[in-house]
Amino acid sequence: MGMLLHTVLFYTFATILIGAALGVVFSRNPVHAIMFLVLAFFQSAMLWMLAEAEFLAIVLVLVYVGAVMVLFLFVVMMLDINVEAVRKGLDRYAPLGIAVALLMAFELVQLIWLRGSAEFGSGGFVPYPEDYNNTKALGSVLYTEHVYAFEIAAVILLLAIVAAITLTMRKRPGLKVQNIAQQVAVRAKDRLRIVKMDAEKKP
Amino acid sequence: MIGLQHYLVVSAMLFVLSIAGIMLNRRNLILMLMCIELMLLAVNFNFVAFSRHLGDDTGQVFVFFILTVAAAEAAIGLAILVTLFRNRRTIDVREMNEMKG
Amino acid sequence: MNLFAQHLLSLLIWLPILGGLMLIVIGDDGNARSARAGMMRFSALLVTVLTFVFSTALFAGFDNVEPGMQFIERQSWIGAINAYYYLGVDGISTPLILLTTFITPLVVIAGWDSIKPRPAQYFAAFLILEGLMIGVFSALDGLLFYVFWEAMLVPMFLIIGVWGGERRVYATIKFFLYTFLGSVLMLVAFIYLFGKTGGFDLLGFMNVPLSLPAQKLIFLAFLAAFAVKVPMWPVHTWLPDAHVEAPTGGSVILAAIMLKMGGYGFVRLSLPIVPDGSEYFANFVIALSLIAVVYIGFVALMQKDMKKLIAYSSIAHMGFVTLGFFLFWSIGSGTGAALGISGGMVQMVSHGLISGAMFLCVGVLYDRVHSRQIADYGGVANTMPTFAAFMVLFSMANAGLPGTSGFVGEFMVIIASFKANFWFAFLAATTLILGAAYTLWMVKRVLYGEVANDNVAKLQDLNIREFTVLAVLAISVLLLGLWPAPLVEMMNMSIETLLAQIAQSKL
Amino acid sequence: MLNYYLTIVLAPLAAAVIAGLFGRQIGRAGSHWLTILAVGTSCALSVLVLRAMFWDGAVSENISLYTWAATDGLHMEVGFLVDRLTALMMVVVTFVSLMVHVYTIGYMHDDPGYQRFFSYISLFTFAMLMLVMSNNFLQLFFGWEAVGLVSYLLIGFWFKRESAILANLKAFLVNRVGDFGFILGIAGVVMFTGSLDYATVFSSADNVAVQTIEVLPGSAWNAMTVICILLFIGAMGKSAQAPLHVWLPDSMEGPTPISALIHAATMVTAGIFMVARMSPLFELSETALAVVVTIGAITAFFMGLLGIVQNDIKRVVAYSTLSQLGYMTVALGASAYSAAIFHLMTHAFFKALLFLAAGSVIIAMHHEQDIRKMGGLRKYMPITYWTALVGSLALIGFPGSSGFFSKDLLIEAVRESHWQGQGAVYWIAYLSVLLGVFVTALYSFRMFFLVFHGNERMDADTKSHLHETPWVVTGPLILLAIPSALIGWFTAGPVLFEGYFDDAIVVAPAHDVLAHIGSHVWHGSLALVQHIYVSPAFWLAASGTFVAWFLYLRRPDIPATIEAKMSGLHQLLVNKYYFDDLYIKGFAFCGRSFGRFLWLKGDELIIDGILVNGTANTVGKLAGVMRQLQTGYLYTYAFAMIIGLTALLSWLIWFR
Repeated sequence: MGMLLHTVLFYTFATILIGAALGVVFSRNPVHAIMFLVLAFFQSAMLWMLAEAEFLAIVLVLVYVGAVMVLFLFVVMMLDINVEAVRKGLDRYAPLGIAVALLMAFELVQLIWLRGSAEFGSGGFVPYPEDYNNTKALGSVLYTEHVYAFEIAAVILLLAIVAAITLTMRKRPGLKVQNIAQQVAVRAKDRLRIVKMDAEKKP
Repeated sequence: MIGLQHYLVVSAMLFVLSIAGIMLNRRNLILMLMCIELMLLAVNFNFVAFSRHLGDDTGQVFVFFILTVAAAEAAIGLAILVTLFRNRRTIDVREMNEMKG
Repeated sequence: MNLFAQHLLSLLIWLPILGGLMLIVIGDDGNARSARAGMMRFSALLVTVLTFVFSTALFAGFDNVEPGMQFIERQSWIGAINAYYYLGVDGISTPLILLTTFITPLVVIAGWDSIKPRPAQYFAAFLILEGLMIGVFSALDGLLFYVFWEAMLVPMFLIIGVWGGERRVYATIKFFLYTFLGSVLMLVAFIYLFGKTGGFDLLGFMNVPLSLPAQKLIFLAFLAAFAVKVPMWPVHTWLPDAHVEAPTGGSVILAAIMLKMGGYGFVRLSLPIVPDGSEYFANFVIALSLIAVVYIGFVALMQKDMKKLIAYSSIAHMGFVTLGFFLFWSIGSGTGAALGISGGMVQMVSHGLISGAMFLCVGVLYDRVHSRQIADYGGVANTMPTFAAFMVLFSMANAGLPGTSGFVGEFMVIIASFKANFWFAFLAATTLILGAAYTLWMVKRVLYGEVANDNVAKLQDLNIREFTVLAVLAISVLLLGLWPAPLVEMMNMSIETLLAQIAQSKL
Repeated sequence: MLNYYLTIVLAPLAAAVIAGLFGRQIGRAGSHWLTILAVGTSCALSVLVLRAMFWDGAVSENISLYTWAATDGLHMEVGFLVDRLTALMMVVVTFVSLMVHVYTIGYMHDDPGYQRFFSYISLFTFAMLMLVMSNNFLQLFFGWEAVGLVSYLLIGFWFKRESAILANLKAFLVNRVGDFGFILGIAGVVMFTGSLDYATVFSSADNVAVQTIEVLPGSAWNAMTVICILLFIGAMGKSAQAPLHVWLPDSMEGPTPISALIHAATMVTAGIFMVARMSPLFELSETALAVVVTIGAITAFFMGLLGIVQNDIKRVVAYSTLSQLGYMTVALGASAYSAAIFHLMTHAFFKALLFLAAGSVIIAMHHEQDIRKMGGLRKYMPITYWTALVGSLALIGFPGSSGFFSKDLLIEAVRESHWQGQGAVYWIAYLSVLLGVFVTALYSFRMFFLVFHGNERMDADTKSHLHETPWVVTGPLILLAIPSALIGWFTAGPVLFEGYFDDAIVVAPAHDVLAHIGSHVWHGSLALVQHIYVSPAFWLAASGTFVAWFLYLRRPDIPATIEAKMSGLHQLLVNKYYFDDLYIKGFAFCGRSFGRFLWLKGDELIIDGILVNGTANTVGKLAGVMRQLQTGYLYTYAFAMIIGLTALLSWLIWFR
């Protein structure tokens, strides 16, 4: 791949990414925001792809776009959020917030660009060798060196599943279900009461 | 030549934007959650960029874990949000100033 | 030394604490009249009486001519900072330990059935408190001392806060913050001394040389801790509030023993560790003490609440203690300095008995009428003659009548202070007039006169339980007043050692 | 002898404890028999001790019983010093006490607090004996305060009476003012001699007299003067010398027997005894003696004047007691210690007699004490009449009575002392004791005539019940009348002039007026009585009696006229020179106001309000302001965090 093409692609993707991020922040409708976010993830994946981190790029698309973002979408659509009320007007802290954000952006860029070039050099990434397989390389360290962390991550995921279910599960008051144990354990006297009384009421 | 610094700048811009997003969308919990996802993405950018710069794959492994945990976080966060909405009929952060349900 | 004697102090500390924990674990059924609550009371009494019996071994085994510490126990506690579980007593701490073990059973008996909610926890608090107080009096390691010192606040805080009167929350917070603020500064001083000596050994603190500015600062830190506890003017205002709100037993322990912690701190820490600092501030402390005697005497005169009145009189009496302790530098050579310190110590023990008894007397009335206001009484002697006899006796002791223990300390301190300065003695002796005035005026308004109202007319005289407690106290007050020699002789050697330490500059 | 002493002291104590604690069990008769037996034993043994001292020439004994406390080189011990002074006091105390015990059976007959009363007076006897038998200052102070305590309890014996419980509080507090000085005096003694023991203190007294103490900065005062004046302040409280006399008339709220025992015969004389006991100290300070004589003279004359306007039978006697105590004090100041003690002894008999007689009258009058409502009692109660006459004659110093010897010689001693050049103070003292004789006669016989002679002014009901009191009352009257009348004849010589007191009382040769009288004037009791016409005191007493007779029997209308004409003076006297007002409305009120001021303004406002709660409030307010930052909203914290991060970043970039 040519150097120029690489550069052009990078700037294109990066521009779209920033634009998508702006869209996330400023869109008035949550559904639009999610869509922008999806776009942002896609662009990120593309950028990672450019940096030869193919595995993560794929994972990002699969996990984030495929699972997480869909979840967001579900939730947004499920909850009937009054969009206008929620997004009505900007806060009085907004100017200050924007100012701080701009200042921070300026500082970060200055730090990275001006100071950083002295330390990192301005060369590109060292390309991987021809026979390098990103997925394989990651897999080999993931299952050897980081297997412990990997297991923990798995448990965390399990935990998240359990937690999410527990949190959202609710008893519906009107719902009628069988209690089999109770049905089996029932006895005659629970159901039938023999009353002894006179045949005729005394006057 | 596209290198580390380019990626870092993109990441920084993402990060700042997500912060701005949290600031501006202070009333909508779901948007805040999205901004946090964006912020994590910015972080992941850094990891990937440095991993490539240093030629060490551990950074990418880390991103993998972050993705995992972020997914879990999103799941639980959304679950909480759903419960909250169920109980209060709103997701306005400003009305969530009590520690009790 | 046999095993019993070797671990006697530990036994005295931990027996009540463990007993108290047992009571909490077993708990009661929330019913003060149930058999279970009764069992709780009996076990509490058993533990305290056992502790007292063991403490008599301390008295019996105490060697009056040994200048150093006795009954020493020393185990490594926190090795990293050289903190030891280091216990030991001398003639200064032993009387106070005996006072503690003596008063606590009486307090348990006094609270027998006047405490309705959660009796088991109530008694447990007292048992734990007892152990901690003995710990304070016997600890020879600074950190251990500090731990006991602060831990003591917790049961007392609960006693006032849970079983107290109406404004108990205000009173407890005031009590806690006051005392805590002071003692934190003490911890700072300990940490500084740790830096100097590399350990927390109190006896080691006494030998380390310190510069004058350091001594001044350490003295002020100690003063903050002890002056609040004593309490000295002007940091005394927590005491009347705490007393008024505390249940009878709490008041008794507070007045009888917890105030003594302050005085004990002065002799055990301030004087020997920072003699030059003490010298620098001696006149300041004396001035505060004399203000306490005179000012508080006048304030006590006008109190409408019996407990408040006795609380104020406690402050005035404790003024004598601090006065006696700091006379050394004004007296200079010759006799007098040791007399002042002995007098202060005797005053502490005696005040423990008398103020305890006075609070119990008020408690007897409070249990019946549920009022502490003097105006709600009058002519109690008509319906409660036996009680009146006791109360007059204790009031006289409070006014420092010779033949009662209240006189001994005051006498010694006045004599010593005359030697220091005529006006010290003059102001101190005003307590003869003021003390009699506020105490006997109260007696007049409460006990004498025609029966004032229906409540007084319905009063029942002492029951056997109350009688026992007051009689035991009355006997000890008289005994100590007529023959204080055993107490004084127990302290003589230790006070001599102390004076030798004080006299030596540490610059 | 130690066993004797212990029995003398402890028997009344044991009786008091038993009667007090188990009064209900042993019953009324049990308690009075028990206490009388105990005091009787003490009395008998005291007489034996006195006999041993007086006739058998036993030496004085100084015994230490046990060490009360010893610290810092100061040995505080309890022990007995029994010398001739002590022996005399012991007999006086136990004898009067015994009489009062017996008398009480009649006087308190119907009182519900019968056993308690016996317990108290027995306890008093113990305390008083501890006081007089002490060999050190500590025990002296113990007895001193213990008698004060019993006095407090007995004045307030009828504790339902508001006036009684006010009087006992007043008595105790005024005594405490005296004790305030006394304990400072003791502290001074310890400071300069390092001991509390009489023997040690007296032996180093000379050394003390040359030292000085700087009470006020820049003015060095003689140590002995300071000590003696301080000790004398104690005596002023206990012996009710002006201006600490106010408690004694009020103490008459107590039952009459204790007025006789405590407030006439024994306790109030403790101050006199103490000064006499301290004669080795007082002799070394002429300034202190001058103070003593001044206070005594003021008391003797001015308190006597008050007796004239009193209408309560017991108060008249009380003021007369004050006046007589003043006489004794004057004698002390004139270094005539023996004369003071002698007068103390005779006074104990005749004043106890007068009080008991007054009590007898009060019983007969059904507890009416106003002499304006009495009169003509002579024919109803002959024994009381005659014994009261003996007492009154002894009080005014009728030739041959015990009071004659003691008072006449006392006055003589004061006169001698000023002739010996001891300054103007002694002149005035002499004049006041001399005029006091006239006043004494006037008020004594005013009361006597108003009570026993003249019209019967009581109401018909009381009159119908008038009769002589039972033997338990009259018996002690007779027994006290005998020494009141006769004891002067054969004791004046030995006690005053023949060195009875031996080493118990020390008088500097320059001050020794009695020795001078002894060698120049004294020729035996009979000679003194025979030469009565040269004594101005006799004529003054006679004229006083005559004036009383004229004003209150012959022309009862005149006193009212005088009263009206001299209403200013009369008001002054009726209001007791406004001392009570000064103390109650002045000192007590100021003290209470000051207390309230310190409490409300000092404690509540400044310390609690501003310093403690003020701090708490300030912290609270500050926290309230700070709390605004803690909104509880997540985004606020995030925002704060980001601002912090930005600031950190800025610092990193630009300032490092």
